[in-house]
Amino acid sequence: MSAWMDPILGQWNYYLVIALMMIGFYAVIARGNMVKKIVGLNIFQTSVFMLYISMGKVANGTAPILTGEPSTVYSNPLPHVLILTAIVVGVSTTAVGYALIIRIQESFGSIEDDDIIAMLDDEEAPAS
Amino acid sequence: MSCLAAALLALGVGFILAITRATLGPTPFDRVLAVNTVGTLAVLAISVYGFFDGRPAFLDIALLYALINFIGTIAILKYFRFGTLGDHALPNSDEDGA
Amino acid sequence: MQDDVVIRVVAKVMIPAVMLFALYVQFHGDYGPGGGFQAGVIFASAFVLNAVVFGLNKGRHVWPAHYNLMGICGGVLIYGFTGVAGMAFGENFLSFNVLADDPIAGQHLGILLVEFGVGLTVAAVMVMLFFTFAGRLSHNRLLSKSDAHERRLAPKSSPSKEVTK
Amino acid sequence: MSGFLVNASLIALLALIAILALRLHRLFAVVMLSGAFSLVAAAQFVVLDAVDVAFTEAAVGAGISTVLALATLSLVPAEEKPHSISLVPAFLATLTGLLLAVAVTDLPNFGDPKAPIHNHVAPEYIIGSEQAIGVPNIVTSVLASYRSFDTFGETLVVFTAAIAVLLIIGGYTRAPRRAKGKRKGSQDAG
Amino acid sequence: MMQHLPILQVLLPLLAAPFAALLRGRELAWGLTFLTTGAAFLISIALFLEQRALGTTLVYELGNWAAPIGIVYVIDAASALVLPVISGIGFIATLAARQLVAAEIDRRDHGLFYAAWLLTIAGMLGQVTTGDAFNIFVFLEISSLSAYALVAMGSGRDRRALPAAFNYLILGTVGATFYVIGIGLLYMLTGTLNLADLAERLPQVEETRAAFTAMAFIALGLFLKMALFPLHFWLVPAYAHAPSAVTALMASTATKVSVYVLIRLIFGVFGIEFPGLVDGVGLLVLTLGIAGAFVGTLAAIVETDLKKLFAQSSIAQLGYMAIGIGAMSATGLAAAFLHLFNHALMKGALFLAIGMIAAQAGRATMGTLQGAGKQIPITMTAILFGGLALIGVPLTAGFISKVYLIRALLEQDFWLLAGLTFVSSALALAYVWKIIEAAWLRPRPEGAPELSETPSQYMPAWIMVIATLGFGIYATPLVDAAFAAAHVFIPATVGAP
Amino acid sequence: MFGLWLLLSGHYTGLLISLGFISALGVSMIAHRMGVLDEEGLPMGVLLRLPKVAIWLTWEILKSNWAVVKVIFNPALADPHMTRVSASQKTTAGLVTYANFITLTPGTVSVDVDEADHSILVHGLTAEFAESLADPEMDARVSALEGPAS
Amino acid sequence: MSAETLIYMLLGLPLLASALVLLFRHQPNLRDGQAVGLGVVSAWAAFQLYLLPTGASVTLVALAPGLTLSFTPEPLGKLFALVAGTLWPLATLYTIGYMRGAKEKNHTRFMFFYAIAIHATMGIALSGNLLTLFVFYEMLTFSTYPLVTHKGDEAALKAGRVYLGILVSSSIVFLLFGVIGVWALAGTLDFVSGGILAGKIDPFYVPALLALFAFGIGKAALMPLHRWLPAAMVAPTPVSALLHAVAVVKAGVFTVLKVSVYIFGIDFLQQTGGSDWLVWAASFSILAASIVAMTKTNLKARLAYSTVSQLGYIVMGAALATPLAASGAALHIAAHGAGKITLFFCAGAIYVAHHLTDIKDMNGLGRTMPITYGAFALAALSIMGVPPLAGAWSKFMLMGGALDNGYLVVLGVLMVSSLLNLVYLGEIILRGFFASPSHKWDGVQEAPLAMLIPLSITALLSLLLFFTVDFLMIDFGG
Amino acid sequence: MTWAAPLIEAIAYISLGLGSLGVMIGALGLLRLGDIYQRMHGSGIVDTGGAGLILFGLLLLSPDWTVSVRLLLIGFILGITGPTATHAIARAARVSGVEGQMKSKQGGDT
Ligand code: NA
Ligand code: NA
Repeated sequence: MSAWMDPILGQWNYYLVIALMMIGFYAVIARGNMVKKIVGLNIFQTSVFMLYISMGKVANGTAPILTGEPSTVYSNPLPHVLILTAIVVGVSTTAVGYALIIRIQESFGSIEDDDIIAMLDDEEAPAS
Repeated sequence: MSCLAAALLALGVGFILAITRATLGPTPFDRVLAVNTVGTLAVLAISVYGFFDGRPAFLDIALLYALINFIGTIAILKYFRFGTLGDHALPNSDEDGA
Repeated sequence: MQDDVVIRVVAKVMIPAVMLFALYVQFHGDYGPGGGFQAGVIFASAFVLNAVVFGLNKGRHVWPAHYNLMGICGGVLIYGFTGVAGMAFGENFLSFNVLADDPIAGQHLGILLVEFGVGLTVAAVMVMLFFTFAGRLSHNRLLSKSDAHERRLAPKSSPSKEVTK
Repeated sequence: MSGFLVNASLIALLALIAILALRLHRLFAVVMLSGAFSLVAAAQFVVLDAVDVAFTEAAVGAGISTVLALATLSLVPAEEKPHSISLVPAFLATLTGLLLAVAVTDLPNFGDPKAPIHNHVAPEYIIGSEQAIGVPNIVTSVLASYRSFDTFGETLVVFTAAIAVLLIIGGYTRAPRRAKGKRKGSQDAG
Repeated sequence: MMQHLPILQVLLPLLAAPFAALLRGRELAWGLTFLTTGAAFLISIALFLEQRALGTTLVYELGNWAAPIGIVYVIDAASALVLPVISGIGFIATLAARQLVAAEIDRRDHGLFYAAWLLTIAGMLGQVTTGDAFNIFVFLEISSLSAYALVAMGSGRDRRALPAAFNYLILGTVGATFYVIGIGLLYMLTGTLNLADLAERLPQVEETRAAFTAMAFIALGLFLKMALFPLHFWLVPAYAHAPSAVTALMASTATKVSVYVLIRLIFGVFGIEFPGLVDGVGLLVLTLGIAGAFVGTLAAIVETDLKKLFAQSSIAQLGYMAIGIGAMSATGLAAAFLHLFNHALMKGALFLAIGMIAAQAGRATMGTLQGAGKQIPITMTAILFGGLALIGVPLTAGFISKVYLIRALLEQDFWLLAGLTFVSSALALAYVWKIIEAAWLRPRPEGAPELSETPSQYMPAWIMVIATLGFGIYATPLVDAAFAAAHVFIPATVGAP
Repeated sequence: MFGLWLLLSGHYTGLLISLGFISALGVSMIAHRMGVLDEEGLPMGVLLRLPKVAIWLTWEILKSNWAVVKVIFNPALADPHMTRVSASQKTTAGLVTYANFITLTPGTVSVDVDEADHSILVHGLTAEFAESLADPEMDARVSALEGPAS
Repeated sequence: MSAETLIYMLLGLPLLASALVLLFRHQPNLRDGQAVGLGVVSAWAAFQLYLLPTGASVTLVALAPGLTLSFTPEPLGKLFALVAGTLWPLATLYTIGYMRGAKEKNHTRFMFFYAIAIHATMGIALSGNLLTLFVFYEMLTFSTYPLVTHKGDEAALKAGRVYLGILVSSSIVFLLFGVIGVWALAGTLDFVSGGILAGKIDPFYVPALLALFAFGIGKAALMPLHRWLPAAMVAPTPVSALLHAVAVVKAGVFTVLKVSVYIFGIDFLQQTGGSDWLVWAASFSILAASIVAMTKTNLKARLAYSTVSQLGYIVMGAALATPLAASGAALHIAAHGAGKITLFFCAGAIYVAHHLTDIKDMNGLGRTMPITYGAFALAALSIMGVPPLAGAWSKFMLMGGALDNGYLVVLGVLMVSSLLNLVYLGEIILRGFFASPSHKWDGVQEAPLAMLIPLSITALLSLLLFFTVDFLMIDFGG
Repeated sequence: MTWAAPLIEAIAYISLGLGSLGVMIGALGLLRLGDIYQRMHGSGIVDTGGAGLILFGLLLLSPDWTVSVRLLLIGFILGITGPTATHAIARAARVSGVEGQMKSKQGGDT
C-alpha cells in the first residue's frame, strides 16, 4: 500500500463514522422541529457509539465471549461495555425529550422552535 | 468466505431496494411493508454473518430482530389506524370533545 | 387491533414466547449476548404487544401502576443492596467476592443479582414509559372532560378550587 | 477487504438513511427511518464484534425509541414546518467533523491489534473474566463486576428517566392554561 | 464504616431516591430527603477534614477492583473542597424546599420530585468524587436528566419552563456527547479511562493532534454544561422558569460541578505542560470568561425578572471562574475554586430569598420587590448582603475570590484583563443597587401583594448569608484549602501567599 | 415452555435450569393474567402434527415463489384479484393458521378474516393465484392439523 | 491607657453608639445623648492616642493568608483620627439640633449610619495596611449612602446613584486594582515608612500605578471624579458636614497622602518623578473647581466646589512629594476640616432658622444671625489662608514644598486660588453684613443652641489650630 | 458415508445461493410491482423463499445442535410473524381505504 493511502485505508472506518456524526449533529442544531431534533440527537449519538465500537475492533478478532481456545483473538470488550451504558443513557434522554415535547405541544400548540420563540416574545407575563 | 460475501451482497441489494420503496411510499403502508422487509433482511444478514464468523451467539440477535420487527410493525399499524398506541376510543368521548 | 383475529391469535402465541425469550436473555447474559438491560426491554415489549393488541386497560390490569413503580424502585434497590452486602462483609461497595464462600461463586451470585436488578428496573420502566406515553391521549381527554365538568358545575364563588388537584 | 465492503456499505446505508431522515418533513417517515437507522447500526455493531451492543441497539433504537416516538407523534403535528438548509449549523457541523477528521490521522489504525487500548487494561479483563469471575461473556463480567458501578449508574439513569417522565407527563402537573390563571380569570368575571 | 465514607455520601441519596419515589405524596418524602442530604453533608465535611488532616489522597476502590481496571472514588484536596459545597447547598436548599415545593408543586408529585432532587444532588456528588472519566459521564447524565425534569416542573406555574427544559436537554445532551467523544479519543490513545492513569500515559502521546482534539471536545462539552459564554443561552430560561427551590439548588451547584470537572480533566489529565493548553485553551477561556462577565452583567442590568437577573449574573460569575482557569496558574485555579465555593454561597442566599418571595407573590420582579424592605426586612437584608457579595464588597466572600482572581491575573502580567475584570465587577453594582433601591428606598405601591416572613422562610437564606460573611471575614482556612486544591493540579512553584 | 428454555440454553448448570423452570412458571402466570392462555392460543397437539404439513407447505411455498418471481420480472403479467374463500376450520386458531398459510405462499395474501362466516378475503397477484385456492387442499390440511376434536 | 486599648476604643465606641441608637430607638433623648457622650469619649481617646508614641499594632483577623485586618497608627493616621474624633461629637450634637429643627424623618436610621460612618472613618485612619484601608473605605461609602439618600425622594435617589456609582466603581475599578497590583508586586500591603514599592516596580509604571490610586480614591474628589460631591448636596446639612469635613472627602485625601507616603514613599516618587503629572492634575482641579464655585449661587453647592478645590491642595501636597509639602497637606486635613465643618454648620443653621439656600436671598442676614455669620467669617478666612488662622500654615507649607521642588507655576496656582477663594467666600460675608436685607428680618434670629454651640467651637478651633501648629505638624523628613 | 458431507455442503451452498437470489428478487418485486397489495407478494418472497432457503442452507452447515435449534427458531418465528405482519398491513391498508389496481373484481365486499 502506498504511503499516502495508508492513513486513509487504515482509518476509513473512522472517517465514515465522522461523516455520519456530522449529519446527526447538523440535525440537532439546525432543525426547528423538536421531534427532528431528538431524531438528530439519536443519529449523532449512535454515530458516536459507532466510533467507540470501531476502536474496540481487533483485526481478525471475534466477539469478546470466551471460546475456551487460548489462541482466540478477542475484540476489546471495554468499548462495548461503555456503549451499552451510553445507549441506555441515550434512550433515557430520548424518553424525557419526547415527554417534554408532548407537554410543549399541549401548552403551546406547536413543537416548532420559532413558533414558540414568537409566542414567548409575545407574552411578557406568564398565565398567573 | 466468498459465499458469505455473495449472500451479504445480495442482502445489501435487497436493503437498498427496500429502503428505496420506504422512501418512495406512496402510502404509509408501503413504507411499513418496506421497513418490515428491511427487518427481515436484517435478521437474515445477521444470521448469515454471525454464522459464517463462527459465532452462533449472533443468532440470538437475529431472533430479537425478528421479534422487534413484528412488534414494531403491529404498533405502527395501530398508530396508523387509530392515531394512537393507547386506547383509541373512550366511551362517550365524543360528547365532550372539542 | 382485537378485531383482527389473526393478529389476536398470533399475539397470544407470541407474548409468552417473547417473555420467555426475555428471561432467557436475562439469565444467559453470562454466556452470550444479553443481560438485564436487554432482557428488560424485551420483557417490556411483550407488554407493549399485549397493550397494542388488546388495549391499554387490559394491559394495566396485568401489572398495575403501583406495582410497576415498586418494580422500578425495587430493581434499583436490589442492585444497590447487593453492593451494600459487600460492605456488610467488610469489603467495598459492589464487591462480590465475599458474597459466597468461593470468590468465583460470589461473583456469579453478585452478577446474577445485579443483572436481575437491572432487568427488573428496565422492564418496569419501559412498561411505564409505554403506558404513560400511549395513555397520554386518554389522560388528556379525561382531564378535559373533568375540566368541562368542573366548568359546568363550578359555582362562581369557590376559591378553594383554585389549587390544582 | 470484505470487511471493508461490508462496513463501508453499511455505513453508506446509514448515511443514506440519516440524510433522508433529515430531508423528509413527514415526521412519521422520519421516525421510521430512525428505527431503520438503528437496525442497520445494530447490524454494523455485529460486524464489529459488538454482539451485546447490537442486541441493545436493536432492542432500544428500533424497539423502544420507535414506540415512544410513535406515541409522541399521535399527540403532535405530523408534518414538520419546511426549513431551508441553515448555514451556521452546517458550518459548525462541518467544523466539528473536520476537527475529528484531523484527529483521526494520529489514531491507531482501525483494527490494529497493537493499539494501546488493546494492550493496556483490556487484556486484564479477558484474563480476569475467566480466572477471577468465571463468566465467558467478557462484556458481562466487565459490565457487572469490574465496572459494576457504571452499570449501577446506568440503572439509575433509567430510573431517573422514569421519574422524569412520570413528573412531566405522569398526570399531576397540569398544563398552565387550565391551572390557576384561567379559573382566576373566570372568577374575576363572575 | 469510616472507610466507606467516600461512597456513602453518593450512595445515601442514590438509595434514598427510590424510597422517596415510593412515598409518593407523603410528607415523609421531604423528611427522608432532608435526612439524607444532611447525612451527605456531614459525610462530606468529615471527608474534607480527614483529607485536610492527612494531606493525602483517599482512594476507594469500588468492587475492590484496583484503579485502571475498576472504578475508584478519589478524595483529594480538590474533590474534598467541592463536595461540601454541593452537599451543603443541597442540604440547605432541601431545608428551604419544604415550603417552596409545597407552594409550587402538586402534592401528589412530591415523592417523585424529591427523588429527582436527590438524584440531581447525588449525580453531582458522583461527578466530583469519581476518578473515572466515563463514570463522570454516567453521573453527569443522572444529574442532568433529573435536572431537566425538575426544571420542567416549573410548568405548573409558568409554561415557559417546558421549552426551557427542552432546550436545556438538547444542549446538555450535545455537551455530554462532546465529552464522550473527547473521552473516546483519549481512551483510544491511551487505553485507559482512569483519570490518574490517563494523566500518566498521556505524555507519551501528547504531541498528537488527536490528543489536542480530545481536549477540545472535552472542553467544548463542558463549556456547554457550565454555560460559558457564548454557550450560555440555555441557562437563563432554565433557571428563570424552574420552580424556585430548583433554581436555588441548581444555580449554586450545577454549573459549578462542570467547572470542577473541566479543571479535573484539563489540568488533572492533560496537565499544564500539555502543548497548546496555555496558549490555546488558556487564552480562549480567558477571552470567553471576560466576555461572559460583561455580557452577563449587562444583561442582568436591563432585566426586571429577578430570577432571570440573577441567572444572567451567574453567567457573569461563571466568567470569573473561567478567568481563574484561563490564568493557567496555581493562583488562578485557587481563585476559581474560591469563587466556585463563594458564588455557591451567595447565589444560594439570593435564590433562596428570591424563591421565598416568588412563592408568595407568584413571581419575583422589580415591581414585586418595590418597598419590600419594610414588609420583609430580614429577607431583604439577606438579598442586600448577597448582592454586596456579588459586587465583591470587602468582608463578604465575594471579595476574597475576586482578590485572588486579580492576583492570579497580575501574576501573569495580564494587567488589561485585570482592569476589565474590575470594570465588569463594578458594573454589577448597577443591577444589585437597582434591587436595593427598589426594596429599601421606594414606597410599596398601592395594591401590591402583602409579603410576610417567618423564621422558617428566611432561615435557609440567612444560613447562606452568614456563611458568605463568615468566609468573607475569616477565609484563611478556605483559602488554604483552595490552594491545596489548586496544587493538586499545578504544583506550588508559583508563589502562593 | 420449559422445554423451549432447555433447547435455547445450551448451558446446563443447576442454577440455570432452576432459573429456567422459574421463568417458565412466571411467564405462564403473567400470560394467564393477561388472559392470553385461552382456547384461542395454540393447542399443544398441533406441534406433533405440524411436521407433516410443514413439508407439504414448503413445497407449496417454493412453487409459488417461482411463480411470483416470474411476475416480478414481467410486471405486465400481474392481474390482481380479490377473492373470498371459505374456510372449514372449527377453531379460531385453525382459521388463523389457514389465513397465515395463505399469506405464507407468495402470490396470495389474506386481507381480511371473517370469523363469523368462516371466510377469508384473499388478494391474488394473478388470476391463477386467486383461483388456486379454489382447490381445497390447503384448507383440508389445516383442518386436519387442528386434530379430530378441540 | 495603652495604645492598643485606645485603638479598640476608637473603633469600638462608634459601633457601640450605633448599637445603642438601635436599642434606644424609642427614647430619642437617650438615643441622641449617648451618641454625643460616646463621641466625647472617643475624642478624648483620639487625643490620648495622638500623644502616645507610634509603634502599637493590632491585628483583628486574617481574612486570608497575607491579608489581615490590622491597625497600626502612625502620625498621619493619628492626626486624622484626632480630627475625626474631635469633630464627631460636635457634628453629632449639631445633627441633633438640625434633625429636630428641620423635623426630618427616620432619625434613628440616620443616627445609626452616622455612627457607622464614623467607625469606618476610624478604621481608615488607623489602618495598618492597604487592605484594611480599602475595607473601611468601602464601608464608609456604603454607610454614608443611606445618609445621602435620606430624603428618599427621586432627587435624593438620583444623587445616591451618582454618589454610589462614582465612589464604588472608581474604588473597584481603580483602587482595588491598585491594591491588588501592589500586593502582586510588593508581596505585602503594609504601610511602611519610606514605602514598599521602591525597587519592586519599573519606574516607568509608577505614574500609572499612582493614577490607579489618585482616581481610584474617588472620595478625594479629584476632577473629573468630583461629580458625586455636589450631587450629594441634596442630603441634609449634617451629612454635608460629615462628607466634607469629618469623614468622606477627608478619608479620600488622607488615603492619597497615605498611599504616596507609605506605599510609594516620598523619596521614591521624587526620584522617579512618578507624581509629576498629579501636580498638574491637582492644579487643574484647584482652579477649575474654584471657578465653578463662583458660578454657583446655592450656598451648599458653592461650598461643595470649594471643597473640591481645597482637596486639590492636599493631593497637591502628596504629588509634590517633598516632606514639607506632605506635612502641609496633612495639616490642611485638619485646617480644612475645622474650617469647612464650620461653613456647613453655618449653612445648616441658616436653613433651619430661615429656610434659605440661595446666596442671593441672604443679603443682610449677618445682622440677624451674628454668631453664625461671625463663625462663618472666621472659617472662611482660615480657608482663604489668612493668618492667624489654621489655613495659613498649610498653604504656606505647600508653597514651600513647591519651591523646594522648583514648581514655580504651582506657586502661582496657589496664589490665584487664594484670590478666587476670597472672591467666592468673601461675597457671602459681604452680602451678609453689608448688603441691604432682602427680607424683613425681625431682630436676631439664630438657629437652636444645639447647632450654635458646635459651630462656634469649630470656628474657634480654626483659630486655635494656628497656634498649636507645632503640636499638629508631622515631620515626613525622616 | 464420505460422500454425504460434501453433498450436504453442496446442497447448503446451493440453497444459500438460491435464497440470496430470492431475497434480491423479492426486494425487486417490492420495488417494481404496481400497488401495495401486489408489493406484498414481493415481500412474501423475501419472507418465505429467501429467508427459508438461506436459513435452510445454514441449517445444513450447522456445526452444533444449539445453532440448529436457533436457526429453526428463527425460521419458526419468521414463519409466524412474517405472514401475520403482511396480513396486518394488508388489512390495515384495506380498512384505510387504499384501493388496489384490480383488473377484475370478485366479491370485494366485507
Ligand atoms: Na400466500
Ligand atoms: Na405471501
